[in-house]
Amino acid sequence: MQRYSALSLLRGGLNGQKSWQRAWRDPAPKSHYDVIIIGGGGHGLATAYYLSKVHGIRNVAVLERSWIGGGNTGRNTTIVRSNYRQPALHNLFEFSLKLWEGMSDDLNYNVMFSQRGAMFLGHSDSDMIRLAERGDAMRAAGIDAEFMTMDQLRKKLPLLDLSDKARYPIVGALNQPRGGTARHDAVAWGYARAADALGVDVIQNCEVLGIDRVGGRVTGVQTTRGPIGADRVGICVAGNSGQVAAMADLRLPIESHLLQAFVSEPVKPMVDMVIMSQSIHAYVSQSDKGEIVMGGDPDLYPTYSQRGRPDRIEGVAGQCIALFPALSRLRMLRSWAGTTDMSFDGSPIIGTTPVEGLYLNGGWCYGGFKATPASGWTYAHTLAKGEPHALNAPFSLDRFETGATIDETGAGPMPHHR
Amino acid sequence: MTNAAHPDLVSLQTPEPSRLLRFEIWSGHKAAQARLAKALGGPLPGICKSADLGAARLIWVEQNTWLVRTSPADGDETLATLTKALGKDGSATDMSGALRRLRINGPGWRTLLTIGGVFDAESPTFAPGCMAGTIVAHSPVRYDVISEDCVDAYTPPSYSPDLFGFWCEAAERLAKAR
Amino acid sequence: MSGPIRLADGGLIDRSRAVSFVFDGQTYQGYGGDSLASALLANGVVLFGRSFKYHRPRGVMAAGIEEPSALVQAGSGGRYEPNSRATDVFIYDGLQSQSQNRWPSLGFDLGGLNSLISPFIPAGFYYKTFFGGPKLWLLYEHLIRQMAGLGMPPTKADADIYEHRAAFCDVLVVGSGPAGLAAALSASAAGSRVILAEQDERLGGSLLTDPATIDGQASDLWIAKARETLMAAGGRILTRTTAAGYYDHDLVNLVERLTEPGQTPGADGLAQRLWRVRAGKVILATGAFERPRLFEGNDLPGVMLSGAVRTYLRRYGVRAGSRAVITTDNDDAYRTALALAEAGASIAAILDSRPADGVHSALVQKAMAQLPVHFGAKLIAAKGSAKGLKGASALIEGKVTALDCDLIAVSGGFSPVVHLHMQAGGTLAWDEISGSFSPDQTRQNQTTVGAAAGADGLSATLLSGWSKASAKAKAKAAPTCASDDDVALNIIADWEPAPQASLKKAFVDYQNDVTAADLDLAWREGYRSVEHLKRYTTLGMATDQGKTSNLVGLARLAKSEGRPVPSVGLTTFRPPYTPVTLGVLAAEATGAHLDPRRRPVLYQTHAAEQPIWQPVGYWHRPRAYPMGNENLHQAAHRESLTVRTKVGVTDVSTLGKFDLSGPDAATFLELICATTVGKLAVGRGRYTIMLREDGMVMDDGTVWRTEENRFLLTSSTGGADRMAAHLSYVRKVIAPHLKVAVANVQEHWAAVAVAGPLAKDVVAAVLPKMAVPRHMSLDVGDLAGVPTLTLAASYSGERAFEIYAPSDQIAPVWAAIAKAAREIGGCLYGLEALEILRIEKGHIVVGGEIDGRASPHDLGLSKMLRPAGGYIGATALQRPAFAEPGRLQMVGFEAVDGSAIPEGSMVLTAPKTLPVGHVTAAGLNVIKGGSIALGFLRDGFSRTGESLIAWSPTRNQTAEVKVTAPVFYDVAGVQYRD
Amino acid sequence: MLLIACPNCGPRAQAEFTFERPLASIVTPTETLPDLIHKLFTRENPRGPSWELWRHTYGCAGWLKVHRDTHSHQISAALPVDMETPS
Repeated sequence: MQRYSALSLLRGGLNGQKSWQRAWRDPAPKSHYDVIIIGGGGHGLATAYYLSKVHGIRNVAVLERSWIGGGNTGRNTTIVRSNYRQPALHNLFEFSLKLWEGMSDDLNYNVMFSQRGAMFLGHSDSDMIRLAERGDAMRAAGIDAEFMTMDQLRKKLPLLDLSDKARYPIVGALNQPRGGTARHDAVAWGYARAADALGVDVIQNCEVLGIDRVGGRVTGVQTTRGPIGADRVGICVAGNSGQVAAMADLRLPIESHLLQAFVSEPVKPMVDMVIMSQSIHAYVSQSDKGEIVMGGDPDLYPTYSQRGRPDRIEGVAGQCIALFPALSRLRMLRSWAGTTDMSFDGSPIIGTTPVEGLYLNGGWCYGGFKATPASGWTYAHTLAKGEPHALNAPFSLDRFETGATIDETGAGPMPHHR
Repeated sequence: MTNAAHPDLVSLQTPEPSRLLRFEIWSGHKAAQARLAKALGGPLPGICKSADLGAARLIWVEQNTWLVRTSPADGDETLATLTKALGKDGSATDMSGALRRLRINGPGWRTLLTIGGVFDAESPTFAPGCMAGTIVAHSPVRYDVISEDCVDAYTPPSYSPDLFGFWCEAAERLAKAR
Repeated sequence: MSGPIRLADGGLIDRSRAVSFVFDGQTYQGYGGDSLASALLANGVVLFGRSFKYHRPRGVMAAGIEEPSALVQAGSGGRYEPNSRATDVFIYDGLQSQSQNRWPSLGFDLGGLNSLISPFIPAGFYYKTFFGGPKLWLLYEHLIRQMAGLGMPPTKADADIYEHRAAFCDVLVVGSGPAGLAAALSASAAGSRVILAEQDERLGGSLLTDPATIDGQASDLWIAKARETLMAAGGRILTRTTAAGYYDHDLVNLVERLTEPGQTPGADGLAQRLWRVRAGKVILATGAFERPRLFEGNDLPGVMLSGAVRTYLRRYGVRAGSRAVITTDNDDAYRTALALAEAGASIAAILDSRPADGVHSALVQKAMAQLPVHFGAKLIAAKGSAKGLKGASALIEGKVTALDCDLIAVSGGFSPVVHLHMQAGGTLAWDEISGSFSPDQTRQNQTTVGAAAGADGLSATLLSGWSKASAKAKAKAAPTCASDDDVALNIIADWEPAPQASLKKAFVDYQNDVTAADLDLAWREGYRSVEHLKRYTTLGMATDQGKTSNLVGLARLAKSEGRPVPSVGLTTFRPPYTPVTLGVLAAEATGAHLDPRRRPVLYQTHAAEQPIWQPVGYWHRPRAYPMGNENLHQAAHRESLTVRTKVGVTDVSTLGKFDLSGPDAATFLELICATTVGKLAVGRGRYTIMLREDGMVMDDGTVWRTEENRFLLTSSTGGADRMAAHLSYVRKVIAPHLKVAVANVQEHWAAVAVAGPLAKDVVAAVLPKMAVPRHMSLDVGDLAGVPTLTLAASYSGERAFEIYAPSDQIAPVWAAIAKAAREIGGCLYGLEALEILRIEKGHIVVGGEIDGRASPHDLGLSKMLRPAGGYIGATALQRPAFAEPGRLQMVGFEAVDGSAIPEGSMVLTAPKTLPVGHVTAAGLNVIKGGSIALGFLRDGFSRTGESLIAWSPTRNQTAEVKVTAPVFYDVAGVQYRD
Repeated sequence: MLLIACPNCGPRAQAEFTFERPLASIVTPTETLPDLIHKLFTRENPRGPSWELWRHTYGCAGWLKVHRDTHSHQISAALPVDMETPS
């Protein structure tokens, strides 16, 4: 793999950019692989990378029906954090955060992981107690969490509305200094390039049409580019998990919903952290290009349309302006919607399925981007060993039958109550 | 100046409090409705309809469920009348105070109700004797069209300060924009 | 050469109305109807801004909303807004505007250094460097963020307000060019309710650039008459109104701008209004964008789209240059050449890339007769600087030829505006010759007409609008135009730059500085899907969203791939069509009105006591009533002590309350409540819990049998709306056959709670004729003429009563009770005291112990569950996990050394170990002192007496605690008996 | 924003409605545990037409069955909940 560096840029500049090689090959599918991963998003590509790098399994194919990183990896709000209350979740996301901190250098591809701090605003004493509980749970697990005083908020975010005429006056905030944002496309491209260099076949425009089984055991898949054999097949298509699992006659505890987000026109620096709120379900951050990135609640009904309802965007605009009144005169430049795999306790599913040799990684609701490296790492372990790692063992497919659910918000089984 | 000259003319008025009753029919619908029509002095308004029956105003609100607005003096008697007429085919419940009423006068009420709303208040089919439940400014609201120049709006008391305030500001904007 | 000047006459501007405005500190003069761009051009201004990455000097390229480069800041304070297109700002007296993204000044911008190092910062360079870990990246990023972004951010809250309106119509017409007006007239004639939306300040669209004779009269008269006809038929005409988004079921968002950027609004204070239009049918008459062409230096000030040059001439009376070169692949640009010549400019050359042997239209022949026309010719490079063009070099008959000019009018053909058609769910058809996509199939009721549908020439455009707008329209009734106004485009698309042109300086996306060389590099590196190309180079991701660049970029990708353009695919079209002010999206639902503030009926009464308020969902409830200079904690302790020793009064009106009447009321309640309720005697009540379908506790409350077939069910304030939906679901979906009426009486009943050893004396005082009901009994009464219902229920653990009355008559009831209580040493108490009291009794609460994760068993309520089952949640509760060891079970904690137990803290067996539980609520023993708490602990039921640590690292507090049963006061329940 | 034709109130904006669950996920209290798990905790989750339960929360507070395509959002039927569900 050609090493990227300032030097390589210098050489490129001097030779008219002739020295750059392809970032990943465009191989034709082989007849058989040890492992096939369905889905060329960040999670799928990370899984392939760690399978080859950590477990030395190189005869791997990632099958992407269109262009890699085109699913939810390409349409999220790029926030990275591990400030969750439930241990199973903050342990998984903290492991992910540690991988994020080494990712650019490990992949030799700058994913622009920017640790500017991800914080939750508190708008009442009961908010502050909930945030303290979340912070204490994190610190008990060795994760960074600290309160910010009103003065720190005023200095760090001068445009935040700290007045008491706000509908939900701000009284404090819990910050995770190591939280932040990353460039989502770069994650898919970085993992694809690194996995390809280790021998993984990243195959685009190759849609899986069927999952072959013999005697209850997976033997390969049917695709738009012909049949491909495999000992183990890992589904990794969050947003469409139900569709692909149905090819193996599996009904999943997943309903496909939709989460919208939008960006403003780019302006000079205005918001220097990732801001979330305990009472106002919206979040605000500013990208490196200067666009303010805003999002909020999901659309709360099943859809694959990737077309959001306008009144949701209007509601989130009101929430963001309530937090930062100066946003009012900025203009919305672009809005988009991702199809979210809503599971019935808000937590992901990474593990085995009743079909031997068939594995599932999905159910990420609207929180999958931050988990990309840990999802890939634990799924690679599960695919390599045939059984989950300690970090993803709690996120079993059968937990809804047993009742051992992991419900961060306590909202219960209905995705639209989440 | 005739009202027509100012299509957006609108004024808000908080009428005197009244008694509010709710009754629901769960069986013997035709017979029960006939008994109630006789007791109240006229046929019950149909789906999404409202009507004056004697001194009371009846408003259809849900499947097989009506609200009865009557004067404080007639409240108890009307409740007894409803309970008797319903017999075992339904029941009546006192809801007095559960909804606060605002009367919006002037031809501009249709324009006013489009502000911050999602319901087609300007449709000619939304005529006197029609009711509609919808949402405005996050608040649940029910309209009862009294006449071409008058509509009643009901919302729970807890929502009323903010919602009626929202309509006051909107009415002022309509006046200033003229 | 003079550069741009205002002509002595001509244009549709109002020369009688002079308008003065400021740009970059200098005051200029324009006329009514001028855009900021036309007014600045009229004053000879050539340099408008700097590009995003290389900070190259940029002039104005277009005349409409597709302008990529001339972006300005406008207004000040609460009306300041960045990134407005100078072509889409109509000047008004006092307009303040500045150029953007340059330091220290537009003329001398240090950012220009980037273009010196441009070879070393090609597309995607930032993925290939800045390594060394996140700490280092934060330093690099700080510099990058300063350089990035365009305008300065606003720093003040908005000075104006915005409004939403719902609108419904049979036919919504978007665009008021010839096709749009014809369509509106046709639909209106057919009796439809019509709304016409036009983003410009005036109706007419392309007729403002190319006036014509329609139905025998001058087009501006035809336009005026069309307006009258539509208004007379009751149609609604909205100018300065953009159709920003096309959503499901033909819902279109129209953004009406009542003010220009920075302008003070009218008396109603509205800056903009958002129309949510639900249309029966939507006619898209959105016209077409002219495409630029690839040549070296095609981004220099003085290079303009040919149609824009004609617009500035015909509409604004501004001649953009005195000596022009025209480079085109179609006939339309000949109209610009002839118009310029007619306005006294000289034409250096018309470079027509089409072959010489083609059949030439009358228009082309007319130009050939008087102007230097060269076929098979194209521009190689433009030469110039921030001060404008110095000349150009062209490929004529295969020879490189130098040309002298101060204006280059460019036409790379026309792309129909298909954005709204695609947002509505539609497909596109590709025409290889003209190199353009036009609307094909539709999924909703959208119909595209005129140039947007690829209609060629004015008469085809008029006919397309008229006939497609309504089924009844007769073609022969369509408006017609004079023949010489009917100019066909005859586009033969030519994507190839001249071989001699340097691709590093041939720009595709002007605002994001994406060059043809960048696209080729991305392709070579493997970013070959159109989405990868776009995201790697940032093509089409600027504020113009690729309106002039997408197709040029796509064509280049198709050439690299060796495939036809449509097979390479298109990026998705998403709202908004053009950027929309966030303020108009929010309208009034922000700031103090973000959400409703639900006020209890006794709000004013409480406000008079100046309590500390507490938000509970949308509600605001009194938290404490401080006396003198008590703080919250002191007031709450005093209040709770008074309840324990004398009597307290509190407002419980906001609780969820439901009236269930009918023969099957008891059966229905046995579905909802997990405890036994069916056998309740009339006049009696009982505590109950309600489960979710997955078996977890959803809410708790009390059930009272007020009559044989009538029950009152109470639930928490926080869970009231969810409980109302749950009851409706069970009543109308699960058990529609039951004879029961379920009425939400939350705001019918208001309620006053009286609690304490002397509570019964207060009740006896205010309701003398009513026997004081014993615990969990009820009785009706009359308090000064107000009908009351008194329930003997206790949340505080003291003997207590809740006196219900209709909410519009509660004020005198509250007053009488408060007076009676205060006379015997009682006081008002709020939620904080209530919390202290309920913690002592171990009562659970939604949002505390009822956290959506706890089962009835975890909360120690197994014994209350109805053995017969049949309630919602019973089945799911059989799942194995609820009986396994290690469950978090509810316990009490008592501080060993008296220090406060931090609420929400983690419970550990020893320092530095993983938590085995957490504290949900912390309080104190009101009478004997000492801090106590409720919480969860793994296998808590079997760990009473164990010593643990309650640790809160975020608040650096810690407390040694002992595990107890979750009740600390009157365990035997003696206090309830008189 | 969908336009849903409420059987009582006529076509109304989606802002007045609440999606409750797929029709197939309606569970009666007397359901066996395996049936409950199948209905409540798994979904067909089709990318196409399916029957859903909605409530006209802010309109007539009634419940309706909607036959809706989860990709195109085309609604082919909206019926009162107790009506026979056509196949």
